[in-house]
Amino acid sequence: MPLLNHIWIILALPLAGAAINGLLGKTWPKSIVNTVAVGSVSLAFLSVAELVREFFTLTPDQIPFVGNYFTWMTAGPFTIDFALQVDQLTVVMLLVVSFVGMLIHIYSTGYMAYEDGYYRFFSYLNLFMFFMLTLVLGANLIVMFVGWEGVGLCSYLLIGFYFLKKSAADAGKKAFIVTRLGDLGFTVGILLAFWTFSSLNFHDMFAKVSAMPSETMQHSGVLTAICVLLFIGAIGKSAQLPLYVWLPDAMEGPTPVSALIHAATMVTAGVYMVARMNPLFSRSPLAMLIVAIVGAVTAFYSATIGLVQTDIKKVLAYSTVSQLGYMFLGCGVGVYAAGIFHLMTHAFFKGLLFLAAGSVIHAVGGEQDMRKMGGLRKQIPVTYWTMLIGTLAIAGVPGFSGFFSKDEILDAAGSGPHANLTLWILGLAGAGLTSFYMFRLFFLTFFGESRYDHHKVHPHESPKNMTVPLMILALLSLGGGWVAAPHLVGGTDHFEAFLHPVFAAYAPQTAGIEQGVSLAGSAGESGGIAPSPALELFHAITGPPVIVALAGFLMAWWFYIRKSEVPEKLATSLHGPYELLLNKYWVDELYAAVFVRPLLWISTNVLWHVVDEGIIDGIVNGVARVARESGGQVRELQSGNTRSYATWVVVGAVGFTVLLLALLGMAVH
Amino acid sequence: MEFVTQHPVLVVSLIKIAVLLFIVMTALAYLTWFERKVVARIQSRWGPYYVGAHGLLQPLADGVKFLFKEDYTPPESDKFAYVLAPFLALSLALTAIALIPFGPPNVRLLGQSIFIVSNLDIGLLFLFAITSIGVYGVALAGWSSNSKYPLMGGIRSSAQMISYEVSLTISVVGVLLIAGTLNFNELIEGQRGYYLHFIPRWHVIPQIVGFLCYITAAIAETNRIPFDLPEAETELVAGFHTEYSSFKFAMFFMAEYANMITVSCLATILFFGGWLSPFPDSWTWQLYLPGAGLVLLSVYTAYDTVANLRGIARIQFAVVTLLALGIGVLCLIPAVMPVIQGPFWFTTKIILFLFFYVWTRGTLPRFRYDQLMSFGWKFLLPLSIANLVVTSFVLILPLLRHG
Amino acid sequence: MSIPFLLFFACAFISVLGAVLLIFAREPIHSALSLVLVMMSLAVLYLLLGAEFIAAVQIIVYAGAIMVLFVFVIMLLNAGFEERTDWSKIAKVVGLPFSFFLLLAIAHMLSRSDIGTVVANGAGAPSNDAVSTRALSAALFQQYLFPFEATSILILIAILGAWILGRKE
Amino acid sequence: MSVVPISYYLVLSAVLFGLGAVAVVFKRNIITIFMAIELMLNAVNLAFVAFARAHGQLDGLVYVFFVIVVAAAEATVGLAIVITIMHNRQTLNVERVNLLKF
Repeated sequence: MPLLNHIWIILALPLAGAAINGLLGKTWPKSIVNTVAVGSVSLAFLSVAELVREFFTLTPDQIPFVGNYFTWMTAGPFTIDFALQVDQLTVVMLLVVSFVGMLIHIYSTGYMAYEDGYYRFFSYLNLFMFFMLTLVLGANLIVMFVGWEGVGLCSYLLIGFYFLKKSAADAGKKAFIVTRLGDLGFTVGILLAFWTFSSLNFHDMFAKVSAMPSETMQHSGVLTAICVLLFIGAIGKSAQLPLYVWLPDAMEGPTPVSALIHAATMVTAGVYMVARMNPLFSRSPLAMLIVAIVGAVTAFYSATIGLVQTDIKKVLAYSTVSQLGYMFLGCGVGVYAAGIFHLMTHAFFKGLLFLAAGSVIHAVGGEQDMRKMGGLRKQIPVTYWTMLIGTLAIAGVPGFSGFFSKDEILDAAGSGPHANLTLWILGLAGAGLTSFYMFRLFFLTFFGESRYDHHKVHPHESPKNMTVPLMILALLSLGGGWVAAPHLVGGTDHFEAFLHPVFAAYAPQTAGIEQGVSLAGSAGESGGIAPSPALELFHAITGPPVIVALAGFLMAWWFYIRKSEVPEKLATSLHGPYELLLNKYWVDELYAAVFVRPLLWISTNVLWHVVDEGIIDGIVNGVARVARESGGQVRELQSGNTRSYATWVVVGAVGFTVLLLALLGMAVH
Repeated sequence: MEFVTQHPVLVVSLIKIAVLLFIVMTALAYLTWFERKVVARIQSRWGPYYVGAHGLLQPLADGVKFLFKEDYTPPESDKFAYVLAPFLALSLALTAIALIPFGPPNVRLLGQSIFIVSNLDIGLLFLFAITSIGVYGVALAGWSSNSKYPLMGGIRSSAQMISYEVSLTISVVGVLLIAGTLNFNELIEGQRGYYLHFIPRWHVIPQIVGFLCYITAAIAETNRIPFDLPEAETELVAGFHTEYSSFKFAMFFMAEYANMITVSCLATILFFGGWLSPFPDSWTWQLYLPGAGLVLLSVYTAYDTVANLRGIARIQFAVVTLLALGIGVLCLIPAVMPVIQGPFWFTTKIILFLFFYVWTRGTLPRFRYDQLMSFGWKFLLPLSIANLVVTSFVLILPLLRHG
Repeated sequence: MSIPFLLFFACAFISVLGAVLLIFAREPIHSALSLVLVMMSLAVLYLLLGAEFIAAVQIIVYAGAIMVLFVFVIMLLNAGFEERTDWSKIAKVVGLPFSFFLLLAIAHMLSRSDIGTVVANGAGAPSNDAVSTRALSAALFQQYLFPFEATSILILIAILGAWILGRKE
Repeated sequence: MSVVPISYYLVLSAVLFGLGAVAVVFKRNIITIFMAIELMLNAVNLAFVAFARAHGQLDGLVYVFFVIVVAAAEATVGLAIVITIMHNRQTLNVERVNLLKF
């Protein structure tokens, strides 16, 4: 199996593309830059495909397949190899990342066509691909961490791509710093993990942890601590409460970036990490609960904010946050597979939505405010239809990919082994809100009378290289979920079955049993009461999620198509809540007041004026001053008066003579 | 008195020194007479004539004159150095003479060799030492007078002395290499013997170049014409002793002549076999030479007395005649004859050298200062060094041949 | 009191006197003369110690050449009275006591060093005959040949240095 | 004829050396200071000769010889320097030749 023995090639390709474009691309015409960038990513995708093909030829005992390339660092017992591993989870992630990445590269060639720093953009983008793949392929926490930080870097670079715009630069910094807070927890988690398992290879860690006797482990605080710390990293990276604030601002970046990094791939790294670390998490109920709570609350919370946003990308950003919340909720309630499943579908439809939004923005000449759009469905049909599919998918309309994944998560939250009513309700409400604000966005954008300036803006359909990816993603959003379809009729969920080894391998016995029960559960109970598949299907498509989604759709239709003056009324009547939402609960202001300003004050008045100027400079200058003063004193000896020198010589002679006398005296006596 | 018995050496030495001093002083006095007479002859003049017969009492008169002149010390002068300088000059000059052996050491009286005051192992070195000190006299005199010309003279003379002392010393080293000793007696004994049974083995023959260098350097060393820049009348009035008068001046004068005698003695000892006779011992008649010479002298003076002289001069010269005759007869006593040989030949050679000195003075013009210096450094010194090198090479040739 | 003792004390007195004069004389010439005095007496002491050659060299080189050079330079520069500036505080305060202490310390050390005592007791008293110049020359030209040549080169260099310094720019 | 103890010579040399040091410290005239240094050298020479005498060895005398030679060389250069100083600064007072400082 040629490629499995050379997994690194997958990493090398985008890296090479980044290097070539970054170093040489400045003077090249766009065509060559395109060839390099898109070509490298496409090759990466192809090799991923080949890899997957080879992967399926592996026997189960060969999985996970680890390629160990060289010993990276060694310090006493601490050795880190640059090792890459492939298992089912990796495969899924690889496919998603490389494929969506490729599509978005292609899309970018059109979207960025008239931007400066074209080569720079693609160099960054390729670099991001490299790091993201590293993150996914890493066989130990350190390699993973490298990818983790690398994508952070690229996200910073790409958010601040228009660095001449202050808001963009600030957004970039904000993203970097906020993420860094999470990474702090992540780092500490890694150290703690090493301290605990004396190894950072997933293999060894999982082996050790599963070797632990379960009863001690149930209450092992260390394990919980590790999980919580790692999860903090995930919170930062995946923009969960309370560290989500950077993601909306990240929309300052070019839309393809938002699609790729802040919707499809990077922000899902946290989810991937939690899923990857499932053996640890599943052994720490507390951590699981925390993950679930954070996920659910975030899902609902950011959905509420999304209700009133007017910037099309902001809306999508908040919806991303809430969707990520769903993923964590899934992981938190123990159905990692569902989480990953939603991750995949979300990658499809959210990528689609972002790209479509980008297409819309492109059409209306860079305008992002939905209140200045409307009635665009005639002008940009392709975008219209694809966005419709995306909206339906995210809203969870049966048959669309979003429906299957979200349904599984809510199902597990409601009736799973770690079921929790509150979380379920939150999730459900979030789902309703999601469909509401998504349709609000949809209606505001494409229906009603056009509110943009007809003299300036002449909406036009995007070029092929933008629309084609839209269509492909639309197809995926449409059919991406059907792998899980049989589950609805009591069959097996192929996706979950595919991923099952990853999560079952090290699953705690008890949990494993429960999970098995739950897996068979749905079928079992259904078999108990009403064994007819049709009834199952009916139950599924008329389940609470679908209901609330429908409600959201109707409300949106009522507000924005039927009586489009209602929202203003509501805004005035419910002024307080409206303001609250419009200003995103004043969280940014809160953080500014609680963290940023005090930090600034301390930095300025303590660290700068006292520590730096007072102590550090003081020490340095003090040393210099001491040297100068003493020198000034000592140099007086250099009086230039020969007689003084002679005197010194005499003094020295006396000293030696006395010394000699003393020695003589000693010698004599 | 018992001190004397305790230290016979000391006593005898003191006596010898006293005698030597007397003789030398007289010699100095009459050296001036001699010089003036000879120069006068060269310049076809009479020279001193009226004070005593043939001016024989002229030195005495001069001495008296010097003694009774006012001894004037310039008020601005540095008293100490001003007084010290002439004493230094004279005493050093006389001290040098004390090292000279006037005769063979084996001639003894009371167990003490009579012709030799001090017989040092390194007599020659000491002679040089003392002559080298001699510079101070001149330099101090010139400086202490606190006046232009003397200062110039002093500087000139010290520079000149330093310069020529070098070549003087080096020119002698050749002889030392041959003789392999620094002791005067051994030096002289080393020259005993004859080439071809009649040519004396004097060092002058192999060291002719060294001799020429030596004699030139010696003349310069003693500030004699043609190297008498320090007291060049036409340039510096009287050089370093311009401000001196009366007896101090006389002391400088005597010091100069004493130095002349010293270098002549040195030349005699080093190059002309000291008190050795130029004739082979087989020629026994040479024993009669001293007495015979004096007798002949007395005959001449007798004739002169009777023929030319009148009045007081005639009486004086008669006395001279008697003295010469008496000493001559004394020298003819067989017991005395061998004893007198050494001093006789030594004195003869010295007189010849002194004549040479006077001769040059009478005939040669004075150098210019820069000529003097360049001659000393650029010609004389290289020449003497070359002489030294050649000599030493010749001396080690046999060693080289025999490995 | 035998003659050597008399001679020694005479010369010692003269030399110390000369040294003191060197210090107190204000005319450089006087200092020079007093130094010559010291050298002379030292030469005599060398004779007493039986080092005739060294004594001669002392007089010829030191008194006859070096000091003459000094005097010559003094005359050339017409160096008058030494001006008694007193700008070096340390020299005034520390110099004198320390110098004298040095004097005493060295004297003490040398006198109490075993060599001095040994000879004073007459034990191992040195032979009285003078060191033959021949032996000295042998030592100089065989054992110490290289240092000898080195010194000759040193002198050559010194001459060159003097020439460089003294020539007119 | 009794021998003068070597220690006498040594003490004398020490005294002369000390006086030389005093002179070096207390004279202002460069030439005089030079002479004081020569004086110290002489004192050392005396000690050398005395030791040579005491040990009945020649080395001390050879050292003295070398010391004298080196002193000659030193005097040559030193006096040339003195002359240069005089030409350039018209003074022989070391305390006036004090530009090389601080």
